[in-house]
Amino acid sequence: MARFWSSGLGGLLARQGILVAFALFMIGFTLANHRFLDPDNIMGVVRSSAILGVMALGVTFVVISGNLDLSVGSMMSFSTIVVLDLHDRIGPALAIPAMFAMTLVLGAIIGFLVGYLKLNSLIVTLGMLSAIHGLTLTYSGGKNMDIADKEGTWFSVFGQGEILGFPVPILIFLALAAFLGIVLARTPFGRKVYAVGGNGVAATFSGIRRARVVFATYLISSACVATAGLLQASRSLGSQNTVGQGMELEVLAAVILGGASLLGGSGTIFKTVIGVLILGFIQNGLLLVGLQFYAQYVVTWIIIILAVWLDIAAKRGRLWSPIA
Amino acid sequence: MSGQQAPVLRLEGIVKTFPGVRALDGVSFSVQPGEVHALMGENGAGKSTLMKVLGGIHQPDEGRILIDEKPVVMASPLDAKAKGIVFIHQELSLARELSVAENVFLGELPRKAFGLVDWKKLNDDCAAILEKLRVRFTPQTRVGDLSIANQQMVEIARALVHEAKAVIFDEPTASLTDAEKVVLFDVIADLKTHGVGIIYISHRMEEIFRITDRISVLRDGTYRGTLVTAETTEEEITQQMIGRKLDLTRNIRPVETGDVALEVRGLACGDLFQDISFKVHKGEVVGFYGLVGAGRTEIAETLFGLRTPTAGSIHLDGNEVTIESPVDAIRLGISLVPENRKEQGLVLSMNCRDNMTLPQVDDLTAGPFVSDGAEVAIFDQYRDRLDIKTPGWRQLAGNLSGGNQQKIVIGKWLSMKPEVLIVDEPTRGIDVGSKSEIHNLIRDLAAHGYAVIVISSEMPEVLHVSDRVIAMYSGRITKEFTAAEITEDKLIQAISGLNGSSGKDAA
Amino acid sequence: MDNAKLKNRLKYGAIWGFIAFELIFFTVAGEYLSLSDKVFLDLDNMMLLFKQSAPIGIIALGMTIIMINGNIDLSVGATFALSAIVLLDSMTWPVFAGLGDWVIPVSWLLALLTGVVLGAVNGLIVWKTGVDAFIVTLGSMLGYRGLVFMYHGEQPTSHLNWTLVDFAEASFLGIHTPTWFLLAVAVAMWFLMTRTVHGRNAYAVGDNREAAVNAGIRVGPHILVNFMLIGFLAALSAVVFYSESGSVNPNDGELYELWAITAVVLGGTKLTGGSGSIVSTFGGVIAIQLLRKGLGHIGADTETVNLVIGVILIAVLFLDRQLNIKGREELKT
Amino acid sequence: AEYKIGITQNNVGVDSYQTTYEKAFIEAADANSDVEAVVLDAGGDVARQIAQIEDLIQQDVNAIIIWPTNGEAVIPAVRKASKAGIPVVVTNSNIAEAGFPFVKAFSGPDNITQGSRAAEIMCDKFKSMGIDKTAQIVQISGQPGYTTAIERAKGFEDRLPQVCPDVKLVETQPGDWNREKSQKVMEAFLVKYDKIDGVYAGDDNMGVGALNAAKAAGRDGIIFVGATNFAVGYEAMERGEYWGSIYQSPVDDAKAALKTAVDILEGKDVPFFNYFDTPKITQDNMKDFTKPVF
Ligand SMILES: Nc1ncnc2c1ncn2[C@@H]1O[C@H](COP(=O)(O)OP(=O)(O)OP(=O)(O)O)[C@@H](O)[C@H]1O
Ligand SMILES: Nc1ncnc2c1ncn2[C@@H]1O[C@H](COP(=O)(O)OP(=O)(O)OP(=O)(O)O)[C@@H](O)[C@H]1O
Ligand SMILES: [Mg+2]
Ligand SMILES: [Mg+2]
Repeated sequence: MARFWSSGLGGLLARQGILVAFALFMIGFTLANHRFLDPDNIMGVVRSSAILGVMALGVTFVVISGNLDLSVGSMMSFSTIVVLDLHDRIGPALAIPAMFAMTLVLGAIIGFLVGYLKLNSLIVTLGMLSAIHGLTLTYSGGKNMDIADKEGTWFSVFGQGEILGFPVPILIFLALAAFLGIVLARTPFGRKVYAVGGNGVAATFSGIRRARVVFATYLISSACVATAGLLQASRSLGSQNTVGQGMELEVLAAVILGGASLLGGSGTIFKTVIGVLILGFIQNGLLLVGLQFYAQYVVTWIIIILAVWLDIAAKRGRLWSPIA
Repeated sequence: MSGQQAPVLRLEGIVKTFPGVRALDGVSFSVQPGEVHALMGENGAGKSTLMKVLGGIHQPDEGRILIDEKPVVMASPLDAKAKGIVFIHQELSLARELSVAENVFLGELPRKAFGLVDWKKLNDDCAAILEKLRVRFTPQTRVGDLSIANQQMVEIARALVHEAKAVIFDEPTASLTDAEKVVLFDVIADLKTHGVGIIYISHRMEEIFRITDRISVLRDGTYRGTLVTAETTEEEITQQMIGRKLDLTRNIRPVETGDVALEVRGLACGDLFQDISFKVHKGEVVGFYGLVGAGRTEIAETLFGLRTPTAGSIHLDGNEVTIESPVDAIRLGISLVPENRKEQGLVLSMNCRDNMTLPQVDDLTAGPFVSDGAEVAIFDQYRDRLDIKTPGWRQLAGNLSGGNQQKIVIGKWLSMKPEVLIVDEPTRGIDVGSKSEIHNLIRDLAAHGYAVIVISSEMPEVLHVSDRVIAMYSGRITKEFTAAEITEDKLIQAISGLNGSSGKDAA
Repeated sequence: MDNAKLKNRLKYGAIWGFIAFELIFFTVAGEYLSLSDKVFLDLDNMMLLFKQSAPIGIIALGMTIIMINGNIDLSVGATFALSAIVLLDSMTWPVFAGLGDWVIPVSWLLALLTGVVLGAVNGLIVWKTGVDAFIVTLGSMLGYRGLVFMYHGEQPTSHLNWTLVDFAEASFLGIHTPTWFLLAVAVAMWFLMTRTVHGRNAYAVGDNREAAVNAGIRVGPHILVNFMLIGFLAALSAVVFYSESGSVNPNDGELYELWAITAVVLGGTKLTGGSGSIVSTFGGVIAIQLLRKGLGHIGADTETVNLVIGVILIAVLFLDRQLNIKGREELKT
Repeated sequence: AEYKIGITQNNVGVDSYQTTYEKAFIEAADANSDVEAVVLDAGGDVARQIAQIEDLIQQDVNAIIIWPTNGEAVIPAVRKASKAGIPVVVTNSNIAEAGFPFVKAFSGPDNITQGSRAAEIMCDKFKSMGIDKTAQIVQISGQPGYTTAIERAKGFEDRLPQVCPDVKLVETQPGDWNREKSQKVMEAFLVKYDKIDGVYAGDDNMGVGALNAAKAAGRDGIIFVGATNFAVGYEAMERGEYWGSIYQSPVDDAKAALKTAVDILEGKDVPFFNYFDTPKITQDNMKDFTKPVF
């Protein structure tokens, strides 16, 4: 077994286990339904993954710094509802920055609680999940939000527009991924995020302002959520209060599927993008194959575990865990 | 202890590779019953790896293990334990939230019916062991509340739980002070008379000559031979270990007092330490010596902005400063090599280079980005200077040997070119060659006008590098010596308090 | 030593202080806001409180050992639902037709067995693959839910057995049947965690897994047993609850994992493992149920309930931290 | 006040129908000086709902209105209320027959009928287009496990073959009452099936999600039929993109429930089933209906 992992193929697996897993799924689904690789379908999957993807980019920062963010789904509902409501009141040009500001305030609150007060992020964001949901309901009075003039607004460009044949949401997702990927991999700030997540005490001993770094990761996360809310609102020009509900676990699954460790200190933006695409293609592929939704649940379970297993098996160089 | 008896333990042709590293390359050696067998080698030579193979933690790629001349397979730590191998680890391997007794008997708590813990037996058995170790804590103490040295004693207590065939001590004294060392050596002597084979890993020559019978030497994962302790010399051993002669001559230098770089007046922090006043001049090395728990680490942490003083003031170059965080300290030119490399010094999941440049990553930039070239340059410089053994800068810090990890931490803070450098137990777990290199580095820094504080529990080290030594007892400075007036006796007297009992560490 | 004891008290004390605060607050606020003539602290109401805490409480007690172990189980809600289906459906299986009411214990056993098996699947995967428990159970949360739906599609599974309902609704010594189960589980778990070798090993494994491995604890099987235990308790919770209600929707038990985890963390158990206490988890469970009940008592609407629960969670955490601060001398990391 | 009435609702935060219902209920209760209402929400959790019923019994309310999370699981709790002499009214979606002896009345829409009406709307439209022999349709159903979702799907699936035996329902997937989710589901349908003539959605939110997917993919000419006419659906009908739905007002729903409870408390004779009418609404007759407020 040890031999295998140091051979050429094994080496590839070890470095890019998750990519290999991705390739295998794609081949499997294509065999099952030839339309799977249809360019329109692929474009469609990427486009509808873009919203989840944008949120996952932000959560990647949070997870690498050793925390969790379960509030993103509920926060996304908030952004969507707010921007839709403000669109008709103050116009899109003001609504968008206003919505971003409000969402960033929520992110700052979480960042303050987790970073500066050092409260446990799972519980803080779980609490915020609930509190923000309450806030959204209060804001909207429980009603759906819809833009009155759906045809006449340029607001739809973010969710529905195209540039050179590419849907704008995909472009925004990829541009943001590239930007944040570089921030994480190449800047001093990115380095600090890894250090804080890898060993917070050692980071403090190295003169890193840990609280500030954690605070910043939640700001980034909330900025991503606001972007996702914008895409969502612009895509459908109307929304329910529950639009993002439950997405927090999907987002987390994508980030982890990409190989980020919940203990912090590891993961990359590139891998998260792969994780997002895997989730998107699994859902789409299973729909195309025509499985009942509950069979999809079971298959998704198996695929998630296989993918992560393959990834860590490659990293440790053996299939089975060494734990006795 | 010669070869007429059958060896209790024998390793033959052990090979172990990690990705990119051939950690062991055909190592063979054997241990007689009742023998203390030293295993020596530079940092990263493969000592711990060899012992982990023996302890069932790693599986060897090739080679075999024999106990009482019968080949065995050590499938797991449990398996090794069942076959009579007790392993005292280099890195503390304790559950901090549990009591001392539970840690000593971890994995084999005495049971009553229905899987209940027999608390009475547990605590009694543990108390008996602790008594042999002459420690001042009880079986019920939470391990997390103990000092590192006492935690190390808890590890050592595990060796006495069983009738073992062989006991492995992997650098047990790295964080012990002399008093506890004496106890440990008594324990080892006792095991010896019971015919137990003992493998003893240490970088400290005086211990090797004091307690071992034979010495096997590893270099770069290969076996270099076995020496009989009584018939060899320090020079011969180091020759074997590093393949060249080492100049161990003492390096005493006249005190050249520059301006005062750091002055501390009446500093106190709760009941951790009180009334601390001292000066460190430019170009001077000041040693802090004291028993474990004397409060030296806490002073260093306060100077580095990690604790808030409750009284007193700190002055740098004659100006009073407030240091509220390590960020402030670093900005003011203070560096701290912390006591605990795994918890405080390193991000184990990060590579060696990134660890080394972490405190200055903001300055190593080209535009908005971290400059690869600048980082690698720093890493290469200190790797060469400190002789760090790693396949490359991409190796994760967690995969380095203990000594090499320590060197990364030292490199990290030396590369900051600090005005005031504080090093807390700087050579814990460092091999002889590198140790003298680090000592030279410290002297060298001082010669360039830096002020250096060395906190160490090793008397030879303190004596060797310091221009002045400050002795502490129970949170207070008891005495200050210049290099000229110091003797071992005076020092011991100064750190042991008046009535001979240390109050603080009694927990 | 006294100081250490005090510290320990405070560490787990926040939750009891919070419960006291809730009781006082809802009693006072209830005077002004509630329509009810009955006071909040009415004995019957408090007995109901315990009873209503049972479904999530039993699961939370099991979650405590999982979390002390340094793991987590997100699939308990789905396990709860699947065990409930087996419980109710098996009572109608033709093989058991001849048993009369004796089918009840048989169905109970089958349901409990289901829970144990589902827990074992999680435990085995965690053990054998080394994949983090969070991911494994995040997956099986989905997968087990899929199994739930496969059983009966989207239809609820129902079987009202009035003998069973009467038993479940009964009370003995003034204490409801579900409360007895909750108390029994709490005592048993407390005993397990403080008195048995397995319980102490659970702390060691969570505290320092490597040390536990080195010390020869068989960490894999140990974890497996704990997952089987929580599977069992999730099933027991289903048995207790569905004996009384007799019908299970395929999405029942959703979010139970989050509530259970919340109760455990409110009780002071650290997510990183190694420390925690059953008694405090019990406090956490009571605190949550009290909050829900109290908010209903004073007539808060849905928005407010969501807001308040969120804010309270954070507030308790904050309180807990304040109580645990060591003072100025603390190392600032 | 004379009557203290407690209500425990299914899951208020989950959609605007339920929120509007809650608001309307509170308004109606405020408007009636004889009534004071204790308004609770089970958050979709049956255990919480049962606890709330117990609490209401313990508080000695005069009547309990329940919007069941599960039509059977609440039966024993309802029995308790009835044993305590408190009349129980079921609202919006009914409980199972085994529970009928313990409740006084049901008030709400008839979801089975709604499903069949939707089938009729769809079928009539196909006939007028002349494609009722060849049409293929897909269904996007509500949240799995919810009675309303199940009953609407059942009504639709039972009725369709009776009126349009040649129309083929090729696939059903749940959209979880969620616009975004059903948009995704529809996207996959569009890739998978070249020919889709109609979409039946369990409510208009999901219907509009499907419509958005079709518009994005440039697939015209699909007939969308929903249920519970939401404002979005109404607007889409105005634009001529969405064919029809079932008009159901949460305000009517809430008022009917409260009135039934009050009538019972006042000793009036109340029929067991109190369905309020949920008529068909299509582009043709939408002028007769006011735009929904939710
Ligand atoms: N898990 C691992 N993965 C990769 N390399 C490893 C691993 N463990 C050890 N090594 C490498 O194996 C070599 C031997 O390490 P080992 O810990 O045995 O050294 P040592 O002789 O105990 O040194 P020290 O005196 O510093 O403790 C080192 O180069 C180290 O980097
Ligand atoms: N009895 C104790 N209870 C709780 N914590 C302790 C106790 N003794 C020491 N510690 C902690 O353990 C750490 C190391 O303590 P240690 O006694 O080694 O400090 P020190 O005075 O610097 O001595 P040395 O430098 O010799 O290690 C310190 O952070 C200290 O706060
Ligand atoms: Mg070593
Ligand atoms: Mg110290």
